[in-house]
Amino acid sequence: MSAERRTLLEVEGLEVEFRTPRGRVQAVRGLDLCVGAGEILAIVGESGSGKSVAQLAIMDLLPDSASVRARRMHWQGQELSSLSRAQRRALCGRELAMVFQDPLSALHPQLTIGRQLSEVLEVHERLTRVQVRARCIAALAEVGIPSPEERLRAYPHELSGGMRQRVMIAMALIASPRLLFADEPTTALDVTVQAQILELFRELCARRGLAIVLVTHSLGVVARVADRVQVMYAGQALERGSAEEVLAAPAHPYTRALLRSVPDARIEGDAHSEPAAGAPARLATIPGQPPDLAQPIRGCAFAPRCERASELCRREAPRFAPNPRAACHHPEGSA
Amino acid sequence: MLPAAACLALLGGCAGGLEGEAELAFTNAGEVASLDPAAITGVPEGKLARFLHEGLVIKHPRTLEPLPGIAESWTIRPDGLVYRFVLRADARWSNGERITAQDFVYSFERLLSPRTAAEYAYQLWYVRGGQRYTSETDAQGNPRHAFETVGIRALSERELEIELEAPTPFFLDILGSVPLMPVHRGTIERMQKLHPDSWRVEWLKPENLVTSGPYVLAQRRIQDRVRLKKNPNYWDRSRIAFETVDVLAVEHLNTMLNLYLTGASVWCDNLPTHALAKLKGRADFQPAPYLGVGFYRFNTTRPPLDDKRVRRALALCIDRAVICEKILAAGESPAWSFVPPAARGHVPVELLHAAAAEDNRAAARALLAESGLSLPALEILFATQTINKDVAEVIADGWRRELGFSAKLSNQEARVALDSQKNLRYDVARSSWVGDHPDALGFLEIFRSDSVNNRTGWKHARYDECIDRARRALEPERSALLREAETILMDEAPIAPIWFFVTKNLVSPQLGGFHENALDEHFPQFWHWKDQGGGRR
Amino acid sequence: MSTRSLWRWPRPSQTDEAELLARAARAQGTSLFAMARRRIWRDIPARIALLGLSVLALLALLAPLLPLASPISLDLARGASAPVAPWSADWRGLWNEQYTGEHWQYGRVDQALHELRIELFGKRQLAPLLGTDSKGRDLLARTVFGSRTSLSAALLAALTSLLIGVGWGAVAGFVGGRLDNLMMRFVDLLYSLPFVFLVIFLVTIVAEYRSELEAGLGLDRESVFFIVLGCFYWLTMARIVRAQVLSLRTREFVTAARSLGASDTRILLTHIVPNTLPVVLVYLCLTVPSVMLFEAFLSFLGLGVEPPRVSWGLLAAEGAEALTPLSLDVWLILVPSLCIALTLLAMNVIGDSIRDALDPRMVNKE
Amino acid sequence: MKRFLLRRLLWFFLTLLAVITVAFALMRGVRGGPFDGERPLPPAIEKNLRARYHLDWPLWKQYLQYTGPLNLDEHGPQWLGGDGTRPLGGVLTGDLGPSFRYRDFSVNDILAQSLPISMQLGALALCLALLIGVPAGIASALARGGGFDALLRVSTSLGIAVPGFVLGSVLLYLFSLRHPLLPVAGYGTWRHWVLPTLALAAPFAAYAARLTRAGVLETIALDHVRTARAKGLPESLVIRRHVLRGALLPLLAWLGPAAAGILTGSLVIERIFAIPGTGTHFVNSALNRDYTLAMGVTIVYTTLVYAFNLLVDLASAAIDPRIRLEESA
Repeated sequence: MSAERRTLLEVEGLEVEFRTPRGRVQAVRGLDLCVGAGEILAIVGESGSGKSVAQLAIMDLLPDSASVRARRMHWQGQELSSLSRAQRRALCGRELAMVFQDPLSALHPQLTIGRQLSEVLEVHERLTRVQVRARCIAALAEVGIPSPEERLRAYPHELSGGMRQRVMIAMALIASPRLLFADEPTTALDVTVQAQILELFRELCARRGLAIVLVTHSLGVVARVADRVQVMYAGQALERGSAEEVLAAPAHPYTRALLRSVPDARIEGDAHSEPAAGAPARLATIPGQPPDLAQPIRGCAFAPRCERASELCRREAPRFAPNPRAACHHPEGSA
Repeated sequence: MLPAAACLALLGGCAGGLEGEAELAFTNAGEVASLDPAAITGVPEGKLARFLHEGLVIKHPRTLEPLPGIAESWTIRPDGLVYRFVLRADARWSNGERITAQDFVYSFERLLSPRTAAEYAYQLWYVRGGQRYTSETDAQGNPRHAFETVGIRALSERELEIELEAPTPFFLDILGSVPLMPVHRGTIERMQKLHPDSWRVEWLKPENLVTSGPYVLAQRRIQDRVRLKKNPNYWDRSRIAFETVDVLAVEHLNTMLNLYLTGASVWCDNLPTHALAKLKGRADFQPAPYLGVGFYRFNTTRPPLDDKRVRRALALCIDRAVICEKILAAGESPAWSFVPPAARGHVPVELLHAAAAEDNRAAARALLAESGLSLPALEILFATQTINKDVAEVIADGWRRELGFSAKLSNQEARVALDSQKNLRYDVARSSWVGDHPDALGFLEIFRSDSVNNRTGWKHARYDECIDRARRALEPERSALLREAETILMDEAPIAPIWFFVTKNLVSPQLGGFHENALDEHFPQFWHWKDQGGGRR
Repeated sequence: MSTRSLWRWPRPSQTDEAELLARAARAQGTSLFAMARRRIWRDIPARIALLGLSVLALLALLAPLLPLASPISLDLARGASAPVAPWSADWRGLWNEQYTGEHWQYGRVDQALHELRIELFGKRQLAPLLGTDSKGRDLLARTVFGSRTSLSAALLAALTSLLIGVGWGAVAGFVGGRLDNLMMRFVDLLYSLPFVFLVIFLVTIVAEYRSELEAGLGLDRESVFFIVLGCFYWLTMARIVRAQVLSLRTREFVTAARSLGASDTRILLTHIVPNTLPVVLVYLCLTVPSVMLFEAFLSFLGLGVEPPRVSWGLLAAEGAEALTPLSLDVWLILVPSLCIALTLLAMNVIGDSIRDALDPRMVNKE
Repeated sequence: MKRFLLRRLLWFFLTLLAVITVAFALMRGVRGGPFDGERPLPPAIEKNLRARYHLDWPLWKQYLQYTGPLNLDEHGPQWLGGDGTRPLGGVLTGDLGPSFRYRDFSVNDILAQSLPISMQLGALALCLALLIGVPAGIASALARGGGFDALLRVSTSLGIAVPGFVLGSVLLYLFSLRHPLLPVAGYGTWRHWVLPTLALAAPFAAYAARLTRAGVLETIALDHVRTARAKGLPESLVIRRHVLRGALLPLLAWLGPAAAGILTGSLVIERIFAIPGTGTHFVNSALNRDYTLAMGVTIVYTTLVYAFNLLVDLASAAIDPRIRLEESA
């Protein structure tokens, strides 16, 4: 992990709150985030942990019913929350870009691929029609779509899932943004295509110095591509660090529990993961349910399900101290 | 945006009206069926035809006395059978050709010919051989008899002779009516050759129509208007006050009234009933007696209506005053006889009734008791119109209260109601009759046993005899016979007369030469703006 | 290793089983309709609309019982009089003793209600609060009695369109292929028939066989008239239901039901048709208003309800006639039009909230 | 595509033939004939009249004469006993026959004069309805739940609820009678068009607004709209290109039957404002038992309904490629 990577995005204390018929729901409760050029930061957590909402909040794509607050939200030294909505929108596509989970519904069913691609250039750059076509074909080629010139006039429903996701990526990167938010880009694809897409992400990072914030719930994806990882639970980051550190020596009990519940992951020296003699290898599950974000949470959100929970955990919210890698009163190695 | 562009284009394109405003515009009830005098059916067609065509005679605007039209003068043989007309020397068609006696012979032959199938052909059945010429046809529908057998001959260019079957005092009135107006033979035959197969009547198109009356046809659009221009070759053109006239075809009575009230029309001849009460007493609304009677028919074939005492009781028990004053509300007068007072030379014979309504009701109850019959729930049949419904409600209300039986109202679509009447599929039916010419015979003859218009199933030998003899008789015997017929009618009471019609003209006071008359017929030759003087007769 | 250990969950003993069943009985899953009902009830405008309509229906049903003037008795002397302005009314003049008791032919129920009214109120009746028409008839009474015709017209026609429309659309959509094409072409045919002729034709047929119809089926001209209206409105319903069935037919739960051996008719009735109900209900709420408008349209042309009966459409048509520079009887047109408009507004509001309530996507949205 | 059009045309002719047959039977079934009047005609004249229009022929022969390409009367082809001057006739050769009521005109004339006016009024009203309804629908969808949305929902319900003749009469009263700004009725300068178009457009504007609002609400929640925003497109472009395109589909589907509805709706408006359109003929031809005109109007109505539905199908296929034309034939 080279130190000289310039930090592109710095977010501190991000809070997102939704007004719903059931009252006010805190989807993100104080998240810190920073990512540098050419780096892949993975955010991993169960569904409902607020990982996608965080991305959408930074891209300013949340519906009106959401209210976003943050101590700092710096993009290359510029405070994002001070920009107007139109200025924030102008950044999208040119500086920040985003790719979504379900490629079929994310593409306009009634517009051709070429049209949806050239749209981005129309808005962000002054190019002649010929130049626009050329850039589109180049973009499709870069993401590995065979004979891209024939694809321009095709419609989304005429392509396969993998192809459509590649088009999404081409569309996101055509105006050469510096940062790409990817919201579970591979979840809707089958395994073989998943690997190709992840490989594509690695190449783009290396070749373009592109920063990627990759949201996923699959630790396999984290293991394959991530440089740094943040584990989120109930709207907060519980553990962060380099991919190797977090996967090999998880500091937070929640991360350890997550790793144990992965079927093929083997961790040496951990009593729980050895199958009982003769019994079929049963998957370890985490008892209990994630907290209801509509109610205020005291202390550590994971306390009710944590086997190391103490009176302190229930009373006081943990911070990334003393162990900088885990927000926990009893991190690994300390008990 | 596509719709915006389309909007502007359409708005621009809709200035499709005629060039400029006409000097005079008035509303006519809906689109006229035809401009061909032989195909005229109703009042709206008559109003328009009197602008375009002129017959041998026209009528005095107030008294309807026959006045010289295309015919300068005429003589009638003492036995009342032969009429000889001398045409004007300066009588011209609108294309400049002279109007000759042969034109009238051609027009009358065309009216009588079965090929034309003219609805008013029977107007000329008073002429010798007329009825035979129309009725008897061969397999292909051509007349079996030659036209020479009919008593119409042109003695010379300007002399025409007509011989009748029997003396007919009102024959001159008939000659003044619309079907008897001449048509231009040359145009008709030329157009027939040019367009033999089309249903379109080419000779009536504005560019082809040749007319004998004060105006010519300038433009015509269905359901919109007919624009007329002054006929430069009309013999009395100096007296015509208006260069252009618009006859607007308007269906909706309310719209007609609104057009008048906002000055877009100077005359409308029918009014929505609710407006009548408010128009009473205005200078431009002076209703006058009109040769028409509203009455109820009893189906004399259905007991107990076959007993005349029951019919008389029902007839007596109708509150005519309330109906005329409150429902019809245009100043109609209650009718106790069938022939309207407006008929010339006839003293109406009235149904036996008392002056006070209460006495009539008492007499009705007595008659019913005397007949000893009980009345089932009679059904009053009428065509779907609010006015018919309201009249029926008042009558049913009266019968319910006085004679103690509930009358059901049954409204049917106009033509279905007629069909029910024709086939005697009714108990009591609302009906009305308007005369063509102010003569009692026209009214009384419809109740002859074999007449198509009887529709009551009532047969009376003596009545038929009186009518047949009256047709041939001369005065004073003729009116005596007619009085006897009406006496029988009022005694037997197959019908119950209720009200006599009045005209419902709303006319701008500035329009001179427009007078109310019994047939509500108006001749534009006499019209002018009052302040500018103009044609006086 | 006994097999027991394979079965990790202990088998419930008899007492536990009874307790389990009891708990299962208590736990009540909330069906989509139950949730929808709650959502509609919470939607304030829908609640007002529902209450308003039920009051209207009650008024219409009990019309003969209410102390109203007779809707058909003429008071020609009075003619058209303006409604009593609420602020100026001196409440003593609210009642008068001139009830004439005239009414058109009542059925048994109405007759009983009318007699009850005579006992309760005798000659007392409400003064013409909403004014009178050009023939002096009480507009308030005519509006209330008119609501009977208009509402029953709307409901009967809507019911007809529901039965025929849903049946026709479901069969056409479900069977598909040649039969579907034929059935839909028949619908196209009916769409383009000249409706005026059809109305005259059916109305005259009824008039002709009036006695048989009334004796045999107990249908008088009025109810046949409503069914005729219904015959025009099932066409669009059939088309909408067919489209819905076409999409439902391919859904997994239908193939699942078929894999379990359910017969086609059973699938159609229990699986497919209930699922079309949300769409059907919404469209029904649109049919009822348009039937009322069609009835008004026919009344305007004089083909509407047979006098002396009265309907909102007839009142509106008569009101429209009264609008000339001479007469300022504006209320004659406002009262019936307002009644039609408010009823339709209520129907639309309910229709909207049903659609929102039953739309799965909307369930978690605010 | 051609196969689809051909099949649709074939179905059109079949439907038209079926409509003519049913309408013909319907008209002749209704009691009362075209020549019945308050004053029935002497039998001889009635016989001549019926002969002139072949009403005395057996019904099947009248039907063939009316529709069939062959002319069966005395001018028909020689092998049928005619003189061969006019062998062809009837609807299939475009001749809709004479009008029984307006004797001077053939049905072709009447339609040629009145149809353009009705179409013009209808098109104007429809465009106005779209011009008012669609933007209002979009605005109220975007301001969902706000004051404008509630106001629009009430006014659209009222717009749909008020019968045509009521609105027409009220507008007439306000703008022609009370304050003489516009002509009361009639057909001429553009000023004659203002009130009728407004009265006719109102219910359709209300429908358009409601459908657009529902369409926008449905589409705006879809993922591809979020992608468009993520691409940095300005909000107005997102709405115009990504939301509207999908939202207008239900509106388009409704345009077909609505266009036909305008024709009948204009019937009342044409009556009140005395506009010489085809609307009045719909009813009068039935009341006058003018069989040929009624049939002519029905044929026009069927053709228009079919044409509009075809246009709608083609347009929606153009907008949404997933709708394959064959399937929806």
